[in-house]
Amino acid sequence: MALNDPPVPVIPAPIWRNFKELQEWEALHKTRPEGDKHSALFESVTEGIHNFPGGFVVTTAADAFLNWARKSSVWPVTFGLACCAIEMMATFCSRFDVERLGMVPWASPRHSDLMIVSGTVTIKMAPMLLRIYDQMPDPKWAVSMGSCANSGGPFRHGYHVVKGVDRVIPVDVYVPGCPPPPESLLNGLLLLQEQISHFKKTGRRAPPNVKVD
Amino acid sequence: MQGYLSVVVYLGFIIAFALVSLGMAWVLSPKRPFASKLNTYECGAEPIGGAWVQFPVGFYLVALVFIVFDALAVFLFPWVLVLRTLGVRGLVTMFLFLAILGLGWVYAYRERILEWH
Amino acid sequence: MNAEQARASLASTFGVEVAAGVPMVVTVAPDRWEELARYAKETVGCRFFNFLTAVDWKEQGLEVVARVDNLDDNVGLMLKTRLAPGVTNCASLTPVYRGADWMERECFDMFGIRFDNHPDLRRILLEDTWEGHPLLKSYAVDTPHPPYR
Amino acid sequence: MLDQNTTTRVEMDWSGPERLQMNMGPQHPSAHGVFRAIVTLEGETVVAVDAVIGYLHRCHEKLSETLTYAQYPSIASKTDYVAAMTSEFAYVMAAEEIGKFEVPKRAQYLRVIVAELQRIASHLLWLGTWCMDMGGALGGGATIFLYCIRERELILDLFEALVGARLLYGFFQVGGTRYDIPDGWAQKCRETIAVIESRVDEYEQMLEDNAFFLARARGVGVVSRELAQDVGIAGPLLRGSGIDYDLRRNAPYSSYQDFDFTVPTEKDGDCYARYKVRMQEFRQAVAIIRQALDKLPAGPISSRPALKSVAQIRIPKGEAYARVEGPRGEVGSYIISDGSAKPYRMKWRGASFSNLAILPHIIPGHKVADVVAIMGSVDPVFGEVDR
Repeated sequence: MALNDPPVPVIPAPIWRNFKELQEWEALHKTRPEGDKHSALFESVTEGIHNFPGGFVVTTAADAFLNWARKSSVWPVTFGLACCAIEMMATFCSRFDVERLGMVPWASPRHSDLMIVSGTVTIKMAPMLLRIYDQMPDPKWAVSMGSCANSGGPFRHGYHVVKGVDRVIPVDVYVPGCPPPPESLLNGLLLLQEQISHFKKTGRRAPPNVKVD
Repeated sequence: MQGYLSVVVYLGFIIAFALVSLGMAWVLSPKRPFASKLNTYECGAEPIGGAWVQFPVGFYLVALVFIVFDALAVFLFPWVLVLRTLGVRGLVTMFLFLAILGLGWVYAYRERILEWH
Repeated sequence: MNAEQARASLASTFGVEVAAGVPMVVTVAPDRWEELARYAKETVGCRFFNFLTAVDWKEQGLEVVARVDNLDDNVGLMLKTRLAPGVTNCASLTPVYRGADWMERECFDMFGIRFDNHPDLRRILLEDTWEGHPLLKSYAVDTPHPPYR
Repeated sequence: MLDQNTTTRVEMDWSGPERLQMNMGPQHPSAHGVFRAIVTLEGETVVAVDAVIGYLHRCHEKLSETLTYAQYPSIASKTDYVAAMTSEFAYVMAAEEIGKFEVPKRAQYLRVIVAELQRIASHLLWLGTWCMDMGGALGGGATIFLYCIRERELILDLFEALVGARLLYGFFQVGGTRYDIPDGWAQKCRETIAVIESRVDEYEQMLEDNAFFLARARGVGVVSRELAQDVGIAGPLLRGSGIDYDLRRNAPYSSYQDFDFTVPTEKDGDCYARYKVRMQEFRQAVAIIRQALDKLPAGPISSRPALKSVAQIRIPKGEAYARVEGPRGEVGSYIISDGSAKPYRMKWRGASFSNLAILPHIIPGHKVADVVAIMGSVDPVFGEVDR
């Protein structure tokens, strides 16, 4: 092999060794019920409104108001894993202030709506991350910050690294970069607010908006 | 009896505000209860060890001292408002009350219950 | 004890040639490993425990490397011992240096070297249910680990 | 008081009030990253600490066997991501030591400037997070944190002008450095360190006569001289316990001998002593940078041709252990090369790994609130602990 061409790392391609593993992974994600259930009172009221002519105007107006409230006070849980956590701290501080967007960095998942996964998710950390994401009240969102969280990043071929956080939790916005400078994290958070404003009352994720580049 | 009508109306507003805000939050928020979500939060790890543990008595004593001086505050606020009408007699009785609680404080200080060895 | 005396005394007691370099490398048989460490700490005065690690030489067996320093006289000792091929246990340095505790747990975690009379030898970096020792040359870098593919 | 050096898994049977076992787990405001301490409490007093690490184990040493000498330095900066420059420094110096590459004088001076700037930035982050741990995010603690991050931004601007990246750089390369300082950078650097020096006095004046800070820091987490050397802690922790040892002076590398600076040491080895040592190190770093900027020689910045291909750097067979005085202590890289373009084995001596190993020895006997103060004064970075 010529001196100059880069050495091809001899790493076996990740393949599903057998079908059982795939099912195991599916089962892992099945423990959470898919859509969320509003109280019966709320369902009956909205159904009743829809019977009237122009009833949808009321519910969409209510949606717009609720989304405006949710969008302008998304509290991120301080969940720093690795290098991106230092950049996340810089974003939380006074120069690139996120509090202008209404985001108060909060320590406990019980009071927060957004989890910024900043850093490499390892196999030992994944169940902890899943438990913290589960313990956040609904409606909640997840931003995957940095290439380690997006796809395993520079450590993708490590044996102990989960190849991207979306194998553990559903992610709404991916912020590229290693580490992403605070400006691009702020851009990601603004995209998230854009996505929240299309949030439907039934709690399902908004379909990706073609207009947003 | 006439004066109490405003108090009742004010009480009604307080209760209404509490019920409406909590009710709206409960009605509008999507609910997705499942086991892992309702589990106790212990920094992301599986909670270990039970919470029903025999706690040292120090915590209890601190709570006692707090209640004593909290009750003192409850008496002081209305007393201050009506001090002018009560005159010197009110002043003297309140300082007598304070002296008794001061005795309690000296006892707690001598027993050194607030210093954690 | 400065570098020259240390070199002479080590060569005499352990009968092994010590090359003069910045860190003086002392290679010794596995059964005299703890004795060498105790000697380095007491007589040569290397009380600062720098690190302890292992190297997998494929078929020539594993090698345990430790580095200790004498801060006052600036003497650095690189202690080495080559385990026979296929042997995976070695004497523990925890009675001599308390810093060796975590380092040896990491060597056990990464190489599978069992340090006898170590206070509590369990995996430190990977979780206890992990099978295989990653830093051995026979362990592929990207070994899949269900369920997080 | 409990015997100071109980082993980590002490299981005393105790007829007193029952023990409460608790997780100071991976997601904790003052965990400085992903560190889980299973704390056995007796009321408020900690009886035993079992540290669980490995949540950020990113297979650095295994990956370094598949990455060549040209690729790995930028990954090396991810071990100690708060002081990225000193991590690359150690790896690159080890490779140069084996291959006997000569580093030009200007590159050595650039490396010293950049390493000292990185020390200031790392100590600023330490001071900020430590005070926030002790004061609480909404209590008084956040003021120092916001001030320190504001100063740290000044230094990150310098790095952004020099390398283009704010936190993780690929500045070092076997044989020298990859970038040279743009013109006007030296002047800007002098202004920045002048601002930093005045601000450090401001912090000291703010903290030193604050009764809560002194009560929380003095006499907490005492590390004896013997225990310090035995466990192998390094850097400000060692100097806080009275051992006058600094790699930059005892084993000078990369022309540190050209600068004169004093090594601050304190005697009593508690959190306050470590704080004093680090505050002095701010000033020493500023002094070193000024001297380096004044005496910066002209000349090439790398003794090897620019990087064209990944496998261009081949190191002959051999082994070397190079050590650098990082903000947290001695960061070392022990490389065994087999003559190919990739190291055969690369061991990373992380300063925080040994510094963290001191916790189970000094924490038993303290209150729970002191655990947070001790953790902050040890200042672990978990990329370096878990590697």
